[in-house]
Amino acid sequence: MSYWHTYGPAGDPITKLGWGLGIVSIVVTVVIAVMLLGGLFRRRTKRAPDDAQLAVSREGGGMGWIYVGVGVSTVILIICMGWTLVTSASVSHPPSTPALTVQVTASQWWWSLRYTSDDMSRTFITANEIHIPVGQPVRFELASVDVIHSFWVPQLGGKMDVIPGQTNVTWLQADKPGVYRGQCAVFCGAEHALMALEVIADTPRDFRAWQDDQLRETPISSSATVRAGQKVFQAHCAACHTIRGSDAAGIVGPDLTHLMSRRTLAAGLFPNTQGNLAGWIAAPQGLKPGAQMPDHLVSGTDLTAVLGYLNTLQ
Amino acid sequence: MVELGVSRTVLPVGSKAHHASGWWGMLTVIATEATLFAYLLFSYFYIASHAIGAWPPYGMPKLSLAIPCTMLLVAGSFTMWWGERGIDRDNPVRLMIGLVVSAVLGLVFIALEGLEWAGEPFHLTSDAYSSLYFTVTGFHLVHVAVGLLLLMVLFVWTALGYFDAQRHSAVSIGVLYWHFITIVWLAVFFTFYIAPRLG
Amino acid sequence: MPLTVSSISLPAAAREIAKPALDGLAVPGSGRLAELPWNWEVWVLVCLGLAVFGYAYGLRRLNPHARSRIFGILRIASFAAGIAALFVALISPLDALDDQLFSAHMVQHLLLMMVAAPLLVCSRPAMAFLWAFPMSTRRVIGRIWIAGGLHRSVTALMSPLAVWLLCSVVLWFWHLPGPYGWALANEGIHTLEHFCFFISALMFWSLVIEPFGRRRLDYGSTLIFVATLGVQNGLLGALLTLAGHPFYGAHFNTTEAWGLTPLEDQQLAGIIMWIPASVIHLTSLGVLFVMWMRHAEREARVAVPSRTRLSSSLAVQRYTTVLAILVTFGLSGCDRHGPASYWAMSGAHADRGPALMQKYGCAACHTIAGVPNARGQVGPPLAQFGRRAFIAGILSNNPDNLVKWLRSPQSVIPGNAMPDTGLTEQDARDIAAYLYGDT
Amino acid sequence: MSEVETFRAPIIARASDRSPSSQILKSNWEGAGGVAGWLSSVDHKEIGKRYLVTAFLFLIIGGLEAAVMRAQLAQPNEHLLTPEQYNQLFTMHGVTMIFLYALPVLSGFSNYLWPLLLGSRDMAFPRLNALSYWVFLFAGIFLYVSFPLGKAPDDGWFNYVPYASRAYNPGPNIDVYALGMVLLGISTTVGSINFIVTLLRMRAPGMSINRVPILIWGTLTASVGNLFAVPAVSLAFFMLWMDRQFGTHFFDVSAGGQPLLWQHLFWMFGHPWVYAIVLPAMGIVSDGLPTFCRRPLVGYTPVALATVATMALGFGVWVHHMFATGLPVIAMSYFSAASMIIVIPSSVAVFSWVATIWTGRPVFTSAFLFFVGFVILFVIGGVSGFMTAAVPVDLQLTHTYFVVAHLHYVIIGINVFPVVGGIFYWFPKITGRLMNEALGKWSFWVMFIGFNVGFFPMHILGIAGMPRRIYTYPEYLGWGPLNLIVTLGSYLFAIGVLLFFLNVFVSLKRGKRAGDNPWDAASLEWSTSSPPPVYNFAVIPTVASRYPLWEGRLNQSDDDRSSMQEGFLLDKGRETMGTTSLDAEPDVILKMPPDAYSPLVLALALAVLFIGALLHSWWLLGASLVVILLASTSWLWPQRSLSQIET
Repeated sequence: MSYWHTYGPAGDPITKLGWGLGIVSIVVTVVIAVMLLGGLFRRRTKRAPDDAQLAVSREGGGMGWIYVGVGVSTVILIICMGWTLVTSASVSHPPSTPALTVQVTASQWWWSLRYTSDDMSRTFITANEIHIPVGQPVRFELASVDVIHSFWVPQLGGKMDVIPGQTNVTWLQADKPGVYRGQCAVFCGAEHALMALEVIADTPRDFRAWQDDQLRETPISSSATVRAGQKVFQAHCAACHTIRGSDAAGIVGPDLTHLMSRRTLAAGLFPNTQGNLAGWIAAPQGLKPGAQMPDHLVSGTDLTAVLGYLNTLQ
Repeated sequence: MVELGVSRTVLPVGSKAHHASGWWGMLTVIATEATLFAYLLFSYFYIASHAIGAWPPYGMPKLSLAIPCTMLLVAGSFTMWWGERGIDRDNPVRLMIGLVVSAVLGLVFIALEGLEWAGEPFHLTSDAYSSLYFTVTGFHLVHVAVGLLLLMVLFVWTALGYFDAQRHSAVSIGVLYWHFITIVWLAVFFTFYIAPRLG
Repeated sequence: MPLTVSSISLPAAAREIAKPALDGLAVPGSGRLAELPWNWEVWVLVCLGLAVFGYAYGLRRLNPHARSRIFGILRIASFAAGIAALFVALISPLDALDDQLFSAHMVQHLLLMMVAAPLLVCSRPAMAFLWAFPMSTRRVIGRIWIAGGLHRSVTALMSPLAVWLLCSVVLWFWHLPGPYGWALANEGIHTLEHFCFFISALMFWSLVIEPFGRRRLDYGSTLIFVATLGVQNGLLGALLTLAGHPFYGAHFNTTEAWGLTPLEDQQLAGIIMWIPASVIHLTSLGVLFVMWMRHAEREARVAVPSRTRLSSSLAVQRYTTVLAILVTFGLSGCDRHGPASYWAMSGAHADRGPALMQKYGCAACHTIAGVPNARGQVGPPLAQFGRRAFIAGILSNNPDNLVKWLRSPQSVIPGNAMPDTGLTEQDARDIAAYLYGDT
Repeated sequence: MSEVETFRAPIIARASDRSPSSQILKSNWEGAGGVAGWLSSVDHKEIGKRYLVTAFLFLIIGGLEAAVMRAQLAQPNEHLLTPEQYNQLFTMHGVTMIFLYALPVLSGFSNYLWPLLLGSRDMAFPRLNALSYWVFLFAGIFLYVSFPLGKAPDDGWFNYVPYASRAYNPGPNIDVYALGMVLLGISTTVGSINFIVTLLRMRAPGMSINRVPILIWGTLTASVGNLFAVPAVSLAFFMLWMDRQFGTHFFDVSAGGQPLLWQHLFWMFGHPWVYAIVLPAMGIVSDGLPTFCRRPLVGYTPVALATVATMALGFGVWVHHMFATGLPVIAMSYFSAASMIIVIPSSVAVFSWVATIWTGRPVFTSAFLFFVGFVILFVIGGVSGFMTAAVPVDLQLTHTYFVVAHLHYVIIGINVFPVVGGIFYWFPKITGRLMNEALGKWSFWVMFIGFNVGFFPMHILGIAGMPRRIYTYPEYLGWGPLNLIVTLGSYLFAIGVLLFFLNVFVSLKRGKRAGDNPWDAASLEWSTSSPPPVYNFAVIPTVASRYPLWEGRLNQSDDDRSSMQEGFLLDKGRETMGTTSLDAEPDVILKMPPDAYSPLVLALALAVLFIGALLHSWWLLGASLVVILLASTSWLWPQRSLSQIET
């Protein structure tokens, strides 16, 4: 999450400016501190005032400090202002027109992602894990279904609020493959702290492969245990979750079609391991109190069955 | 013995018209109240500027009651001004007439406004416009009601003989508030009834 | 960093609504500045030319001493700058651009109201114009000014409350989409719009800048006056900037040639109205504040002797408690507040006033009731002196200040036209008593 | 005597607190003793002290809340609190510190000091003053009764909709906040009105506008700011309450409302408010620092102008709290620039303080240390604010711990440090005893070091990406160690504050006797006894310069002499001098009201009104309205003793 360094043109100018302003700030503080200390110890009066020291020294003088100080501050201010405006302009538009648009819909407390394409057959939905191709700007259209959230991937760029009733637009670009963590930045309720997301920058070829993968519907498995698991899923989970290629088509929770391809669970809460997944299905309210997903109290066998089914969602 | 002298300046004792702290106090009250209405009207314009579809959503607000309302309040300000001039000239009866006439005009205003409310095809919870309409006019109505109370109290005080040409700061202060109510109405009237027609 | 949703093009519905307004105007421009025409409209040129001529001629007629004293190089320069701003606003291609871009229109208004108007007010044009006429005409003008009631109606119109209301109404009315559309559709109404803006701005700045050095509003009230109008301006700018869709149908078709959507154009206009205008308002607030402090400083310095005398009067009037109380009641029974009564107690002889004023030559410059042949026109008439708020525009009107001023005007306002006449303290008191007596 | 006098030539006397004449004054001004006297008192000194004590109590409560939160955050994945508890804690912490501590404590100073600084015997509206305090107290209690029930406000102090709307927050939590804020707004507004009219009317003769102390400028500016800002927030909270309880649609996007309208209204208020809670504190320093530097403040006029200009700018830059909400890009660049301009008035103030220290002969007292510490914290808080004013940088920094660090530097650095310094400075005036210097220096160093250790790392945490308002964080992000340091530092800071309170308690009983003017300060309050008599001044002083008690030591001409011992006596009942608003010439002899219960009754009725609204108990609401009407009519009834009538 640290943005000491950023990895793309949406963030880099900001980081430079941030460092610049930071250094200016530190220098200003140090200079004033030194002047202050100088003033303090220049003609220090050691004891508390007694009658001998009651003389008030003088009335006028010292205005030079204000003139010079304010003058210098103003010059620094104007330089910083100019730099800010230039940076502002440079990050307001991507260097080239983004080829890819991702519609991000935030809700309490996870992210739904819709990869759009002119070719409707290449449009698909996923959740919480954003894959983008390295070196290309990506446009994000942000919408909220409930309260205000904020979309923020610090290592790639500044944040943009997600506000119900309006679609805000932002863009990001990663110049280096890798995983960049993001998090909701505006307080949005009980689990605001646990509303993260990940941006994974792939090489264009990997990205293409990932896209193709996501477009695939899940095959209907022949294994009996898997089918049992699917049944349990259909009974308990399908009202909220979608698995393309099955009857599950709920839209309240994240799309789980390719659940097992994701690195994390429950909006970045923990790594996607069998244990975590099982624990999450069994008792989400203990892990993320207040989340929309209820404790189902599935039996051990049901749990294993569902896990078995979910494991096929590669 | 304390050393004493007498100032060569003779000063009025106690509050008196513009010397009264209450006068300044009322000015500051009016400042903050006017700001309140400014924010209300800002909210109206802000929501209007984001409205999808026609604005106002229920067609142009009807002027048939609003214009008489406006005239009533303006007339009320004039009668009050006339009444206040009466007490300047040591004529409490004229002041009392002014107070009564202004209060009656205010009452009719409230009645007409109520009539208009009753006749609207929408209610408080219909949509953002209706919420704004009832809230803004409601805020103003409350101010008129407070103004009426003020006029009544002033009437009683005048009847009790508390005021004369020299001491009537309470009257000046109350009248100031009454004028303020009129001016606020003009702004509300302009915003809700005139501005959409000029849109 | 965001692209905003607002930059997405405007809804078709809005275009549909705006249709009627688009008829007959709103021809999309070429989008190139160089192709915009200059507006050499004859009557505008004539007006500007007359103004320049009148100002220059008036200055020429004045003797050099008066010229440098009343006008000075700064004021003349500000006149030139003001005319230049008018020229840019009304004649340069900006005027043609304002039919196309709301933001350009806003720049034009800003130039008219916030640049040209204050500069021109600073330059004291009325005085210069008056001097452009020969003496006899000036007299006639003066007579009409006073006798025709013009003076009184202008004074009423220039009352701060009236100006405040006028400025507010003008501001909000002309920015409503309807009136704005009419202005763009009809050249006559457009001229009226600019006239309203310009005149209201001139009135506003006359109250703020006080071109004749006589404040109609004390500094505290001026601060409130500027701040409240500035806030209205800012709020309107904010609304334009933050609005969800464009308001002004006349610009729907014309902005694209300039690379802006109508909404972006409107946001730009709102921002121009909001920030640069607010900076001008804030700067004037700052300047007024500093002037206020200086004024208070000067005022206090002049007023000090009166207070020290107030306490040293104890030396003269030492009574026992009983006596003091007796005196108190005696006074409170018969006396009224006011400079005249104040003065009546201190042993000045108002009846000596007229003769003294003859003797010291006051009558040569002032018109003074009750003083024979005192019909001077150089200084202000001295009728009803007790009702004035200020002496010489800077001292608050009390007897001590008046005496101070009469005895030594040059120490109060160095370089002003009233000479030190060598009045003695007693004579000055007597004259002051006489002046206060005329109420 | 049936005749009420309308005009009088006031008596001028030479008198002090030891003169017999002051006995008459004392009997005029002293209220009844006991509980009755306590409840009905309208003495500004009494009210000021109550404000101070109440505000410090809220500071302690808010501090305890913070301490619990810091325990939760000290380590990753801590489970001390549930998310709901944490959310209520951080909300109440913010609400408490910002609304119930920061402004009221300054109101306390101003209430206590204004008449003393201005050379008057009370505020312009003493009863309104009492009302303002009682309403503040009841609003504070109103906001807090919800806390033990677990229904406290939980959407942060800026309470963004739609999370605050009923659909997402069905409990009474937000209603309590909404109504409590409207109630508190009444207190703030009447308080502000009182300050403004006091300034316009109640200055000692000769105290022209260019001679008032900077604290007066600060509080005046804050009051004017409040007058124009508070309606915005009261309205916003009222609309929210309507939305929640009556189904209106101001913020409901599905019926044409706008969630962003909330943010606009809130920050139109919120930004000026930030200045309202720092400008008077800056005024405290501008008045206190010169005393210990043994010279007048450098640049009085620029500092006064900077005070006013800061507030004026503050009204135009609210949008910089909303840079990430998708506003037009062009607009934000302008706002960025406009916000940065505040650097200029701030630097005027900073260089004025530095120059005052540099050209003076500093005396190192505890109060002085706090003032100097403040200057450096002011600079840090200022430059971090400057960084967040740059739009692109703000898009990273906003909503992170960087902002949390910034606002604590502002509120603790610019409010708490001057306030504590101010207590050290005026404690001898208020109580007649000096505070313990050694303990004072200890508490300064503990507070100063604790504060910087506790809050500086928050900047780094923010840059490390830690969002604000999160109740927990995973270990692998590496925020743990810094959070631990923050927690320890803030506890150290809390210990420093405790040392200060300890000092107050000890010094109340055992402090050295102070005398009238222990610091050899220059302003009017030091010319009367410590603690000041109930009537403040035996005679109304006459002022001839900015530093009436230093006259003769500065190079002035001889006739520039203020007069503290000789002046208007005004002893026929509760009287003080009303002066003209600009030049402070004597204008009218003001009759001040006697002690009264009506403020308390009115405040109680108002509180009941709001309780009725909260509980939807319309009869309670109606009954309290009737009481309010009766109480205000009796309040306003023209009284012969106030000489407002002539029969």
